[in-house]
Amino acid sequence: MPEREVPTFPADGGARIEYELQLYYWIRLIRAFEERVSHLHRQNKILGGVYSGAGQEAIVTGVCAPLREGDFLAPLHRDLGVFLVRGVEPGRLMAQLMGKETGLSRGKDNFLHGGELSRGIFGPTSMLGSSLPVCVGAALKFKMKRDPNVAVAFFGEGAASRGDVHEAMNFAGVHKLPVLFVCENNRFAFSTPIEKQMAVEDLAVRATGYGFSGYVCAGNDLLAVLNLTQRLVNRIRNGGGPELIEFKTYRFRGHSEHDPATYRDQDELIEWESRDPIPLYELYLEKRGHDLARVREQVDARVRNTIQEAVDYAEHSPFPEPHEALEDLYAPSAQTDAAEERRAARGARG
Amino acid sequence: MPEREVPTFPADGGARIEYELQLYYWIRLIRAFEERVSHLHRQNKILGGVYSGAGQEAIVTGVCAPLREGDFLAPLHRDLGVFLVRGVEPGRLMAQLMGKETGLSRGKDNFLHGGELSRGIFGPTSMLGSSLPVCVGAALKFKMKRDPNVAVAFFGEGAASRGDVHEAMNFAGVHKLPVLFVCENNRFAFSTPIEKQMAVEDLAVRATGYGFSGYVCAGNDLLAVLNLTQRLVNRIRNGGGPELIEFKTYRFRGHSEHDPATYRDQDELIEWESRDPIPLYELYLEKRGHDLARVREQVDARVRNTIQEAVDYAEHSPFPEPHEALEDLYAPSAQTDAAEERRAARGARG
Amino acid sequence: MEITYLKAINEALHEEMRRDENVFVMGEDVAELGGAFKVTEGLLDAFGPERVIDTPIAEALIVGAGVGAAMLGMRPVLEMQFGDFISCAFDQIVNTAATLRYRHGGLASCPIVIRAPSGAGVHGALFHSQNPEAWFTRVPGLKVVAPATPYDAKGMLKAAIRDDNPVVYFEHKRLYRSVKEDVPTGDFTVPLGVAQVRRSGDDLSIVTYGGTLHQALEAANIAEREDGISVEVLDLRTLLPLDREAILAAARKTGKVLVVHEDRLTGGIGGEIAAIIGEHAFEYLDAPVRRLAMLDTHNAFSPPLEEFILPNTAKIVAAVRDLWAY
Amino acid sequence: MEITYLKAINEALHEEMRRDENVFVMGEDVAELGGAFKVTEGLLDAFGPERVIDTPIAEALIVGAGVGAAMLGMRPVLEMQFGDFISCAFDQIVNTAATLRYRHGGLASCPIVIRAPSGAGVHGALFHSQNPEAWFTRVPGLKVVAPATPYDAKGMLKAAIRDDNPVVYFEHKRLYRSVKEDVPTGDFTVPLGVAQVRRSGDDLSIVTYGGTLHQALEAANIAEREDGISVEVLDLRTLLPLDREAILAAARKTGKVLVVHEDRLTGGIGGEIAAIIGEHAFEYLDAPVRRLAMLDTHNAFSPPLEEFILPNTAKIVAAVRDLWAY
Ligand SMILES: Cc1ncc(C[n+]2csc(CCOP(=O)(O)OP(=O)(O)O)c2C)c(N)n1
Ligand SMILES: Cc1ncc(C[n+]2csc(CCOP(=O)(O)OP(=O)(O)O)c2C)c(N)n1
Ligand SMILES: [Mg+2]
Ligand SMILES: [Mg+2]
Repeated sequence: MPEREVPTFPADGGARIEYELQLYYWIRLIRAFEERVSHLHRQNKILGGVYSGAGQEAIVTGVCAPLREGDFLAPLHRDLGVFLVRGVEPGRLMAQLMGKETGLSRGKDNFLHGGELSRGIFGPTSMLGSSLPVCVGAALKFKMKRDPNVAVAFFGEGAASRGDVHEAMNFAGVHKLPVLFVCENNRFAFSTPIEKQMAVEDLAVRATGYGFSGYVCAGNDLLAVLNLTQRLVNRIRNGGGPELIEFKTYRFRGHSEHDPATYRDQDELIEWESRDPIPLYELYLEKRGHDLARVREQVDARVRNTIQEAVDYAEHSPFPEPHEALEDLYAPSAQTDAAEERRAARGARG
Repeated sequence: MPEREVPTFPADGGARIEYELQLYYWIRLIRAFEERVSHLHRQNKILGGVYSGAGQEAIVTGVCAPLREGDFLAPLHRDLGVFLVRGVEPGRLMAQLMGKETGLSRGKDNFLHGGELSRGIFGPTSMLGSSLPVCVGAALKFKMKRDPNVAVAFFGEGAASRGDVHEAMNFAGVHKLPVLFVCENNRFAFSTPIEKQMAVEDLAVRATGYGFSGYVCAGNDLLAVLNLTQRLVNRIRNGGGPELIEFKTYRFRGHSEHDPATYRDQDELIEWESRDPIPLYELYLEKRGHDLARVREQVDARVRNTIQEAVDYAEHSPFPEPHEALEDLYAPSAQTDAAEERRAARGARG
Repeated sequence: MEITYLKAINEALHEEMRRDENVFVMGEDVAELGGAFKVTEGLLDAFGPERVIDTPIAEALIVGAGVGAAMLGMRPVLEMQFGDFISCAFDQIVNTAATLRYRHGGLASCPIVIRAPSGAGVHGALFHSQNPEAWFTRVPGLKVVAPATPYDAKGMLKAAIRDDNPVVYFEHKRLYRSVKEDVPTGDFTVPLGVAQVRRSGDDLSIVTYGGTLHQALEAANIAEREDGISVEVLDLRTLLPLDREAILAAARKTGKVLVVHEDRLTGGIGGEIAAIIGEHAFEYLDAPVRRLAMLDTHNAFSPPLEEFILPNTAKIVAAVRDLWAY
Repeated sequence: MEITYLKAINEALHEEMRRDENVFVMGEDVAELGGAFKVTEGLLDAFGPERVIDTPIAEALIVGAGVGAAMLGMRPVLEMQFGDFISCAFDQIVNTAATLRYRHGGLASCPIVIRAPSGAGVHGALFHSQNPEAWFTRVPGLKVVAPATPYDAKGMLKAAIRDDNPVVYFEHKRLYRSVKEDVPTGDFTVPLGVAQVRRSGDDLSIVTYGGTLHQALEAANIAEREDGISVEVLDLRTLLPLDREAILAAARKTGKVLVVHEDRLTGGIGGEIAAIIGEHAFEYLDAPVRRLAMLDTHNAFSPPLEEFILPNTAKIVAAVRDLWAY
């Protein structure tokens, strides 16, 4: 399958309109891709944990859009969209979810732990919050090497309670590193509501304690996400040091496919469903003068095709060979090879 | 040696004057005790690491003074004074430093890792910051059991960078626990100046991110320390939830006895030496109308005696027996004992 | 009554909380949700939010705060949502908790229980399948247990809660709903530190615990039926302190020992056990002590990979035959 | 030139930073102070504050940020001020770093070195004396080394820095200034994964590493001189991956093996080694594999306690005699 370019965000008017349609494609693709994943999960074709990002697609789309090749991202477990927007082949992503050889981790792990370094995407461990120090380290490299790049660390408001998050933000502040901290505050960590997680309304205030600024933004409003992110990413790229954005959002589905989420308030859910980022963005496209019905039709088809291709690709991909479980543990290295040789030589002698 | 009562802070005038003289005794005792420790260290009579709190005595004295029996404290490694003010036998403390059987940990560890639970003092591990979750757990117990007690967590501005500190403060905020966070900001973590540790001037601002208040206070001013602490401790005791005080102070000596601290600016040191908490407090006693020369003479003698007794006690105490290294690992327990019996029975049978 | 392994743990929690008001439960999603696996189900309703506490995602805090409360007389039962995340609380366990009594000269205790759902074979991949026990079995001051049956799960959890020392309690996720047995409804405890012979045999001994006990028993039956090999199976139950007498007795009895665990081979507790046997039952051994364990890699996700690296009944049977043929 | 173990490490750092501009050093007090033990002395002057970074007290950050930089081509050398504090970075090491390549399907590498000054016998008590190596030798994806001589300290640090995998490098504090030897000034490396016979002998083999190597060599001389026992001493040098061939060769040669380490007995790497020998050199053994290690307790402070629990030359001599007499 052909590799796509990492997208860059166009500044001028005409290209921008084109790009805004691309944004619509992405936000729709993410939603549909995840719906298909959920379906495949029910069919037992996807075996591991699956965490829907439905309701939060505007964040990943709007944050990734203004990024460039060479930027570094650590997605949250709900951020499958990061992979799609950054141009990872949908088929390989689907293969990853199915544990196939052609998946990002070649079947070693599932879901988003694979990462795709060629697209600047770090595959986080499950340990929430522990990817923030890594992101900060990537940003340290950018600073040391004068690279014009930005590292983006996604995390949930739940993960924000972990110590690693504190250590990472503090260090980023001290060294004014080019890192954007993106909190997706969806008001729940699994079943635990925000009131049991923190005693403040806006997590963004914590940035002050690390010497940079924290912003609060409507996370379901793609344009708002995009505009704020673009502004801050530019500032960071120009040496302005870290920034934190807290996106207010909501998880439309359960924590994972297994979770009926009965602990949630139905009114709250309805309230937030009425802030669905997709119709909100469609409203914008209409105001922009697009013929929405036509746009929809085109995008529907494109999305359907892409997903079907991805599923076909993944389903037709082989599982890894059993012995591959013992591969990819160590990078080959001059030293190890020398050691092997020396041991081999000794073996031959004695 | 006789045990002393845990002090309580008197509200009324006459007793207060008496008590203020006691404060003077403590602050002088701490300074002198540590000087003697330093001397004994040079004589190789104290073998482990020794971390002087010189310059910071007003903080421990002023924070401990308004506390009560049953309150829980986790001292910083520089807070030998906490033990003295809380009424731990100076001889046992000295024995602890010398690794003697009569020390707090019976020779198991040195310096302040021993703790003295009967005085509410937790013996922290060396891992900086890790005592804050413990303190918060003590506060949780107080809240659950409706105990009218307060937990006090001391930490350096250096330790504040550790993740455990964040996790602890956040939880305390969520549950409005009766805990006072006491930061001794002495501007250095070993050789590392504050600018390399955090990008903010006042660490106290971080409290805002956890839903409580942070205060900045002159840490070398015993009266200021005492007044603020007393006010906040009362508030906490009455269910007001956690508070954080950042005391601005300075380390008069090196990080440890081995450290000449050549990395410090001499002007800065002189500036801070001119804020020595002892003469500052003496000035207050004079303004209060005391005959300072007489007070000094009395306190000198008392301090000298106490310390000499402590040294004598410790020097005459035996070292633990070698096999004691294998004791105190496990609490005896009904279960274990049953297991022992069952094993013994089985042994007898087969 | 016949109950599952999961239900047995849940019952133990209910009963202990009823028995002792100082027992409380703390962890992520343990209250309203009843835990990711429903192990703490019903506790919130029965004991209220003060004693069943949903924490933020902060494993170091969970354990550290547990220690603080325990020092003052409480008996916290602390849940790691998955045993894998115990790495995030590592320092609090191995330093703060394990050395607490020691550094306080014997004058403080730390009666906490850390419940850690562990184990593979449930498509959990790298970070929802780990068997972290051997990180802790080398730390004096801790006790480490890994019950394999509903009866033990209940009795040992009760014993752990009543124990005045920090206990890390590994419960195997695969067993939650897959094993059932009759468990008394009333109060009983299973002492910590005592292994149990689950099957008597004369030719060869399998030493195991936790998830692989059931595979080992199956394998023993197959080996007896198909090859006439009489296999003893010892369930360690407690991993620290080890029941050395029981291990040595099993080794001396048959002279041939196969140690089986789902934890990785290298650095798993099997090495310690083999070393103990090799040192203290040397004269009794008719064959090398063999180990069958997860291969030295991570918990790979894809079914063929997971199948390849984990021990199972067939692999145990093969190892038994091989050792028998020595 | 004859240099100390400490100086050897320092030289390796200087030379590697000069050789490769992607090498940088990060940790607490490593810059202006030159490290708590002066291991990083002179680096700040030579390479400036961008490549010699004083961090806040945040071990998880130090390792995690190292991983991030390493993924993008840097070669960070990360210092734990004391090896004991490695517990605070545990998750980042065993999960983030060790599984990095694996979960990225072999398409990412993690060339970090974590330097951890470890070891007892310096009045460091519970939290400045630990030997944490066996927590890491059970984690595939990591390499773990513990050089015992200045030559190896230099050559193996260079090898570790050039290795594309995460390496935990344990340097024994007691050796810093107490051992000296001729070490070439120029560039050389000592391959990871290869043990070294330090003393040849026919009657009995000691397998050891790190701090106890020197005691073992002394003990071997005493046993030879006083008892006529000819003792072979194998220095493991790398603890993960173990040089199994060298271990088995030592066992097969003499049939009597004493494993010695300063880490605790239970759960120390000695158990793994004894198990390997017991399984793969079974027919060659004339006696049980014995282990001499720190007793199963914490690193007690008071001199009589510390003396009692740690291995030393006299205890090794006694163990050699005892095993010889088997
Ligand atoms: C360190 C750690 N503890 C616990 C978990 C289990 N866990 C997985 S997702 C989750 C909730 C995460 O909440 P949040 O960070 O807000 O992200 P969200 O799922 O809401 O997007 C929990 C507790 C984990 N993955 N890592
Ligand atoms: C987790 C951890 N990392 C490193 C150390 C080593 N260390 C001991 S004291 C110290 C500096 C502490 O600074 P601060 O917290 O400001 O307290 P201060 O010594 O200034 O009173 C360091 C780095 C430690 N004890 N614990
Ligand atoms: Mg959330
Ligand atoms: Mg300080």
